[in-house]
Amino acid sequence: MNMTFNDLLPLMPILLVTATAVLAMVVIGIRRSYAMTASITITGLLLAAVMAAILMPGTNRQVTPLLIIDQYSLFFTVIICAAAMFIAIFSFPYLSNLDDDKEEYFLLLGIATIGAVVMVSSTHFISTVLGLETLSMSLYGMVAYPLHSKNSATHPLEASVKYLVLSAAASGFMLFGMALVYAQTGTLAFSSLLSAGAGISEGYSIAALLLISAGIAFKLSLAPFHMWTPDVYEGSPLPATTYLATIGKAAMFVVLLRFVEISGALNFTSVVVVFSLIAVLSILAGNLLALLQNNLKRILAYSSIAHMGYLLIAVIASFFAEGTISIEAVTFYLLAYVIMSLGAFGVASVVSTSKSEFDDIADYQGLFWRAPWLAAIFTCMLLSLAGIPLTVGFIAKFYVFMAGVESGLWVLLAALVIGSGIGLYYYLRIVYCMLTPATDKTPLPFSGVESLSSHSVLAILFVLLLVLGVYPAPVMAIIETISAFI
Amino acid sequence: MILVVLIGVLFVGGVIAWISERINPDYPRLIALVAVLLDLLLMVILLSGSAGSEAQWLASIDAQWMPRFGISFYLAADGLSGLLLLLTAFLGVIAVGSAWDEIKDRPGFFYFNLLWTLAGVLGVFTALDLFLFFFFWEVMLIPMYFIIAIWGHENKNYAAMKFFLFTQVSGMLMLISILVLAYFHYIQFGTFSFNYHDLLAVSTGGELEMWVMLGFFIAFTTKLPSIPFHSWLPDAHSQAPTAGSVILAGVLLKTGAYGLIRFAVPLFPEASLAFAPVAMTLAAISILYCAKVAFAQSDIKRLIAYTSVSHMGFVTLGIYAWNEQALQGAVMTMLAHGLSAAALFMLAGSLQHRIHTRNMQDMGGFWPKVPHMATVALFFSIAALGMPGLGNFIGEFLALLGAFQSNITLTVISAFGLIFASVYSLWVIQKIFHGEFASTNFDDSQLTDLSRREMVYFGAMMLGLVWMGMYPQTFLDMSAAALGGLLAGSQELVTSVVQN
Amino acid sequence: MESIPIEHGLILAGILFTLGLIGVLTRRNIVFVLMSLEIMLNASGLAFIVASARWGHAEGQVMFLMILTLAAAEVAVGLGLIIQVYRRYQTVDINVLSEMKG
Amino acid sequence: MMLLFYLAAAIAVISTAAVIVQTNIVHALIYLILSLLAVAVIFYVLGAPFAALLEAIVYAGAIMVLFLFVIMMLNLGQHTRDEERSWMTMQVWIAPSIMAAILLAQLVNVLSQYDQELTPVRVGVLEVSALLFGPYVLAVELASILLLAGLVSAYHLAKK
Amino acid sequence: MLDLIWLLPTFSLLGFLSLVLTAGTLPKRIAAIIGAGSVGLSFAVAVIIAIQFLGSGEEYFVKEVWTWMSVGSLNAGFSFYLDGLSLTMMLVITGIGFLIHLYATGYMDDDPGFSRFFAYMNLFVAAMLMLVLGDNLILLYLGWEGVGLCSYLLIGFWYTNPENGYAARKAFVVTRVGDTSMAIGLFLLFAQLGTLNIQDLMYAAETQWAVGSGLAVAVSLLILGGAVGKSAQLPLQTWLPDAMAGPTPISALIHAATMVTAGVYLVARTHILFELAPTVQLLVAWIGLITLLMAGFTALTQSDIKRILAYSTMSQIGYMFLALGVGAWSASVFHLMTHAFFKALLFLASGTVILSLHHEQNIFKMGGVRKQLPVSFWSFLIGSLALTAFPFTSGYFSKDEILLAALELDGPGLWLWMGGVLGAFFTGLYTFRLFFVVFFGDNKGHEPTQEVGGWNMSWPLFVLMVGALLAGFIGLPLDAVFGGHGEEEHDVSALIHGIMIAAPLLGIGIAYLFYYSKTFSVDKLMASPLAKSLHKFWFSGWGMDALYNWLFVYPFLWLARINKDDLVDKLYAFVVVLSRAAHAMIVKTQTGYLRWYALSVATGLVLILTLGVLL
Repeated sequence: MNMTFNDLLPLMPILLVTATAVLAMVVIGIRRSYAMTASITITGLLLAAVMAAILMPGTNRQVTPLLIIDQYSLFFTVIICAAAMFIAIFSFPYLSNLDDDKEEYFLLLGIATIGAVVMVSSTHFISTVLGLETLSMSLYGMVAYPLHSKNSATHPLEASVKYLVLSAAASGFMLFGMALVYAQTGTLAFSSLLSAGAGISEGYSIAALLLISAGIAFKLSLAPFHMWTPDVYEGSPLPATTYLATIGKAAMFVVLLRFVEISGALNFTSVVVVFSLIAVLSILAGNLLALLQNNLKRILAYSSIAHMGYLLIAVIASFFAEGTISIEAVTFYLLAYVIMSLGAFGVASVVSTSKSEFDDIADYQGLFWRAPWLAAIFTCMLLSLAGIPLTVGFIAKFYVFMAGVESGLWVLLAALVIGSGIGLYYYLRIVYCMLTPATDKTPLPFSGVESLSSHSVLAILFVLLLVLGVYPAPVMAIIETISAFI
Repeated sequence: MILVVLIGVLFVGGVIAWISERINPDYPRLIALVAVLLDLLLMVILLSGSAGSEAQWLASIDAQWMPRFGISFYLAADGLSGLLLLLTAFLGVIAVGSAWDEIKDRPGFFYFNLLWTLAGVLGVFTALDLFLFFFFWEVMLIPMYFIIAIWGHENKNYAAMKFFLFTQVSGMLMLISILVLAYFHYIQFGTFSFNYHDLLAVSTGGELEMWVMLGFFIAFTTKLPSIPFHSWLPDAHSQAPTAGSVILAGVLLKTGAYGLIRFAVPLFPEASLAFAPVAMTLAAISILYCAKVAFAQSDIKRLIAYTSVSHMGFVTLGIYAWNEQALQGAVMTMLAHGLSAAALFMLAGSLQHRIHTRNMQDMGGFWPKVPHMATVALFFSIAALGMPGLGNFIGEFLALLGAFQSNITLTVISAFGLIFASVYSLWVIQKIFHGEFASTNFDDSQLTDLSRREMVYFGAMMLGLVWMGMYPQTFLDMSAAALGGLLAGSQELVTSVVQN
Repeated sequence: MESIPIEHGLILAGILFTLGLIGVLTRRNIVFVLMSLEIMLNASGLAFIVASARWGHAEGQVMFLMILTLAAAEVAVGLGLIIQVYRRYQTVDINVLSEMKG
Repeated sequence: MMLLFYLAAAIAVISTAAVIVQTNIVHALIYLILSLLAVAVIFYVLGAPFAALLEAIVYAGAIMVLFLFVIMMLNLGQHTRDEERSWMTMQVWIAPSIMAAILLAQLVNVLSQYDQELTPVRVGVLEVSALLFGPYVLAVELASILLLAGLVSAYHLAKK
Repeated sequence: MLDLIWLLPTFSLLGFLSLVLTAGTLPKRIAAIIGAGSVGLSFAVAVIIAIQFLGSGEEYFVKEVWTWMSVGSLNAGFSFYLDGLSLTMMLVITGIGFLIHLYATGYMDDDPGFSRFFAYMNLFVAAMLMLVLGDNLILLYLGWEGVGLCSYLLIGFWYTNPENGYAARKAFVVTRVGDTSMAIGLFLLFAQLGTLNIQDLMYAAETQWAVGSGLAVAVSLLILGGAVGKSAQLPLQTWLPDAMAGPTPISALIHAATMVTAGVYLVARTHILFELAPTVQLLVAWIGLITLLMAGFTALTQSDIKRILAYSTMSQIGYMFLALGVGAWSASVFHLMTHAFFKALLFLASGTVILSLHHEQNIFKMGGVRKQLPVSFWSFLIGSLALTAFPFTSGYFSKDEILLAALELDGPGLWLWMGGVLGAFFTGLYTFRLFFVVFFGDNKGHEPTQEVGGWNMSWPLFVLMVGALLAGFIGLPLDAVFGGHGEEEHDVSALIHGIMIAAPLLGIGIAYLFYYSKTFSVDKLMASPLAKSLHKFWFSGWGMDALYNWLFVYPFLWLARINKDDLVDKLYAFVVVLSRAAHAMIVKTQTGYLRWYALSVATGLVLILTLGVLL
């Protein structure tokens, strides 16, 4: 399974992203230019996304034991690269007034994207760990990025330390679990745990699985491993939060999906029970925590906890249901989640800069009348997160419901209903806040540079949100095809 | 195709109305009026064109939407839908009228929401794909939420939130039920389908059927509303601007009843039969309990809201009696209540517009000041208490008459609602218009009689009610075929169950 | 060579892992926390080596190498953060980092 | 050999335990290095000389020196030691100890179910590098990217 | 011409519409012409129709104007049914109605709500005609509710006084209790017999139900419920005295001559059902008897002129019920007709008195107005004589027949007769108490200068006087309706006749002694505490109002008050509180301390491991 020349083509997206990062580094080395670095990164990510999209239809290749470049991974490569590009575009105006070296941020963003793409292409522990750690390592830097700035709007240092310590501990769990799995199966590739080796009990496999699951659950901020999420989201600069919330989650979830499917983890009843418990806890805890929260980033953090819980339902369903509906559900939901989170954080990014962030709900008071365009997008994104029709979030939730119904997971569905009900409350709180007339104390809608490109990104996301919400059939067809690869 | 046009006109009209505000703040209302009038016209053409035909479906369109799940864009209207479409368009015109002077603030967005709500309702009344139905079911909520949350009164946030939460959460239960049905179709026929006709053929059976039915039932009775899911309504109604209340009471509540007739019962005939006593009990409790609570209110809009719950109880009662008279009664009650409740909310709204209070304790003796308004109010109060000769009577009488054949005890209990209705209806008239005029608690300088334009709207509604009351056959004939079809579909099964 | 029960190797890793975890949970000094994290990672590495020995593979050793890399990178970033914490708060007490909550 | 394994294991456990209870940070670091060296011995016993070497050089050597640098840089002297003492109260230990005890019990429970004897086979640097620069060449590349990420992050964070 | 029967209600309805749509903008004179004229036209048409119908010799005539509602097996048309009974009612309604309208044009002359008044009145006539002409029970119900509505509107006509409003609502709600019972009866009939057409129903009931069958009993009880509500019989009689809050012509038309007798009409109309349920029929008799006695006692104690007349109306309707109960259908309707004349006369006469005395209604503040108000005096005298069944007045004939019919009944007949006779005695007593107090003796309050009103007020009185005297000689064409039960020669002894004639005369005599000659003193009689409390008891209408207040009104108000905020809503409020509490609790876990978070992660791990391994 050594590399051959033919492997290079499927690797093109990864190579392109890598080249982008390297080029950015070189350019920084030669002459620091903020605009230059940013445009290199954006262009590179765009090329990678396009490349992945071009490759997608016919590609299905195992590139060394580490990477599997199939339609599924390419689909997510497209999503990740595009999302990373969007975040880069949001970041540019956001960071433009930072009183520090700004170029490395884009370098980190590029490297993080490499990690994420590796993760979605991985069915092997080594690539998983490397991808994950590359992503995390860059994120530590991105989260803490403005820490030298005297008047940073956030708490980057605190966020980064919390993230690093806890994340490293979680990595430890995951690695230990992987070691146990390796001890059982004798291979580092994902493989079935069902045929336990001689002298190995079921409990051993379960413990190994759960150790890995705990690590993954931490990264996905599933309860009870969720507590870092709001603090890190709040403390990070908005574009980094966005990255963490979208790409970080999506890539990790693909790993979880692949791992669970290949290892047959759900054949163990106790794993199903534990997963269900985690799902229910996440849904309830996430939504309840967000209920009366006033900090927008924390709300979105808590809501992401709940959303990961919803997604986990679909994962659990994949064991019970025949066909690929639950895989499709996960896939579509992730796509939807990335779109709506990007949109929601994007709006916040657009009105914020590194020196002053719009992170209190009250900051958005009257936005509907002062910046109707932004408010409309924000509202739609929030409604989408709440799963209201006409938006992609509804179709996504529909998928999850479908998966749940097919598998007869009534308790989980009940949690989903209750959770969504609570969720509505806090999403609507934000919407309502935008509707009420502004007071004198409300800051102006734009604290920084108004960037045309950021607005166009928002427009793209908005269109995607609506188109996928109203006519998702083509995407559904694609997802149905690619889900067969899991 | 005409159905798509009907809905499309409103969607597009809404967007244009919104945009046109930039040109001139008076344009939105004109555009909205044109859009709803156009819809009304189209509907009249549609309905009159098919008056003689025996075909069950007056118009339909079926296009693939999400083939992965067998979801199609399937709209169709039969007589039942037709009636409700007509009601919707008619009240749409009325709602635009009632907002004409009231909404000065951001009119573009207001009419956008109004038209979109109406479009959603039209969709609900015509969708025959259950996914599409659910889609529209939810679509109509959001603009309504905005209407309440932006143009509502003092406690609008609470009311709008409550409205949204109730309908959404119950809607999710319905979604689960719909999915279970689709899944059962998959199990039994090998494909997913959300098509109404396909799902009618699905037999869920057993205990599960009851649970699935309950999903629908809860969603629909929340919207209807019926005890114990009614408590969003008084808040929503009292806080909404007049046009919002008109649409809410006149049209939105009817979607729940429509859902029960079209979906909840036909899809689950056995479970519905078993559940009928419970549903009818809830209806009876709604009728009496809410009539009593209505009487205790001092906020006039809250009072009317509770009476709505009470009246919609007759609808539930009629639907679960499931025979021709009862169903026709339910449908007639829906139509008549649509007009009478809408008119009462408009009256309350115009009062509030004039004296800036809804508290009846502050009112009294308005008759000489506003004789026209008083007469109109008297008319609609009397309609609400079920005076023969007006539409509400036909509906409630037929509903009770039909219900009596299926459950005597509950019908008798419900009939007491007629007494309670007279208590609160007359109390309102007494409190507001009778007695000595006293204006100590409000500024009476604005207390003027109804304008000519308002009189036209009220006149139209009065005519409608009299028409329904004196010659209901127009409406009964329209829905007869549709209801007959629904009845026939479940009759066989029900009789076999009864015999066993 | 004599044979070693594999579970003993794994249990040793487990013990070290747990000790590392205790360190993370108890110490307030960030440097200690970081050291404890290293212990945990090292324990995982040990487990891989043990498993690798069980199968007579080199794969586990490759994984160990990767863990080593990862530990090095993590320490670098972590220590960088510690320096910043110390610079800002003049202490290495981890509890000073609790401005965000709720 | 077996004796060596258990001896090294005992040293590793004891010195690791010493790390987490130490109040003097430099002592703790020394214990940690001891522990890592003991683990290196175990690696060797298990037939992984290359890993043992790396453990000793990179882990016990390079990484720990990094720690030492930082400790010196921050000048964590006597006063931090007193501070450490004051932080080491009983109650701080209760919950973690209980948790750790349960966790350990769980781990020992499941791990002891792995009922296999192993006869260490020497898997030397040759095999490892054959693997590294064969099928796992991408891992090496990725590891370099990982280090790059760490480098850039650390560079950005640690600068003045 | 018979086909034009639909014109009857139409005229009034048009009158109503034109008055309402012009909304009081018409000059008074035109409003009066429309208001009274439309009823006059109706009367004219009614007379022509009556002549034609009687001339044709047909038993009945049906005219369907349009299909009202046709749902499944239910088929109700807007169709009119004419036979002897409805013919009688139709003539009474339009005839007396016209007279009262005419009178009202004078009586209401200075009222600002003049045109509103006539609008309501016209609507009432239209509804009442629907009631009596309706071919099916739904149409009848339409009229039934319609008259109730008009009654409500007219009682509360002077709306500025909240008490009038209260009386109006009380009237409506109390009668609605009866209406509801009747509606349920309709449902039961339809459920059992599959039609609501009256004639078909009667036929079907007769052929399908055995005498005394449970269904017949239930149905007739339910219908009786409606009848007692509308006709102010026990136990739903309490609204009628309060209904006197309306203008006096209303009291004459609605609460004396026509609407309150609708119950009698209903029972007569559905008499076959009652014949199928003898127990219920007997109950009707007893209800009539008890009501007539109770009302008689109460009338004796009242001081308000209109209330006295109201109680007397109750009492007279009691007689009609008695007649219905003993199967004397024709006698009942006959009494209904005569009663319409003399009671309308009495009310209208009292109206002139009241108006002349500037709206004074307390008889003890009147007195001696005989000279100043001659027309009223004579009207009152004739009316009173007819009311007390003075020989050869109209009341004499009708009451006579009722009592004789009661006597003929086996079993309780004698008791019913004795009760009836006792009632007749009381009638004489309270009627002439009123008469003597008002028209004789000294004036104790207002001194009227002259009788108010022009020809439009006095002419109706003259016509009614003639009617009250002579209506007893009219023979009603009811035989076909009641299957020959109508005119029968009663073969009873002279003693019986003597007693029946003597009883009211005795009453008159006693009234004379107490209130005219003052031979006996009422004050002396009233001295004892027992008498006082009895008086109080009777004065309050046997405490029925208080009883109902305690039984129904207060509990309802109490329930309404304590549950104003809707208990169910509290349930949801609790959910909100719960979620907030849960939020408050769980948000405490977000302490911001890294070590705590780490502990939570570790705990989570331990938790899932334990769960996973143990399960």
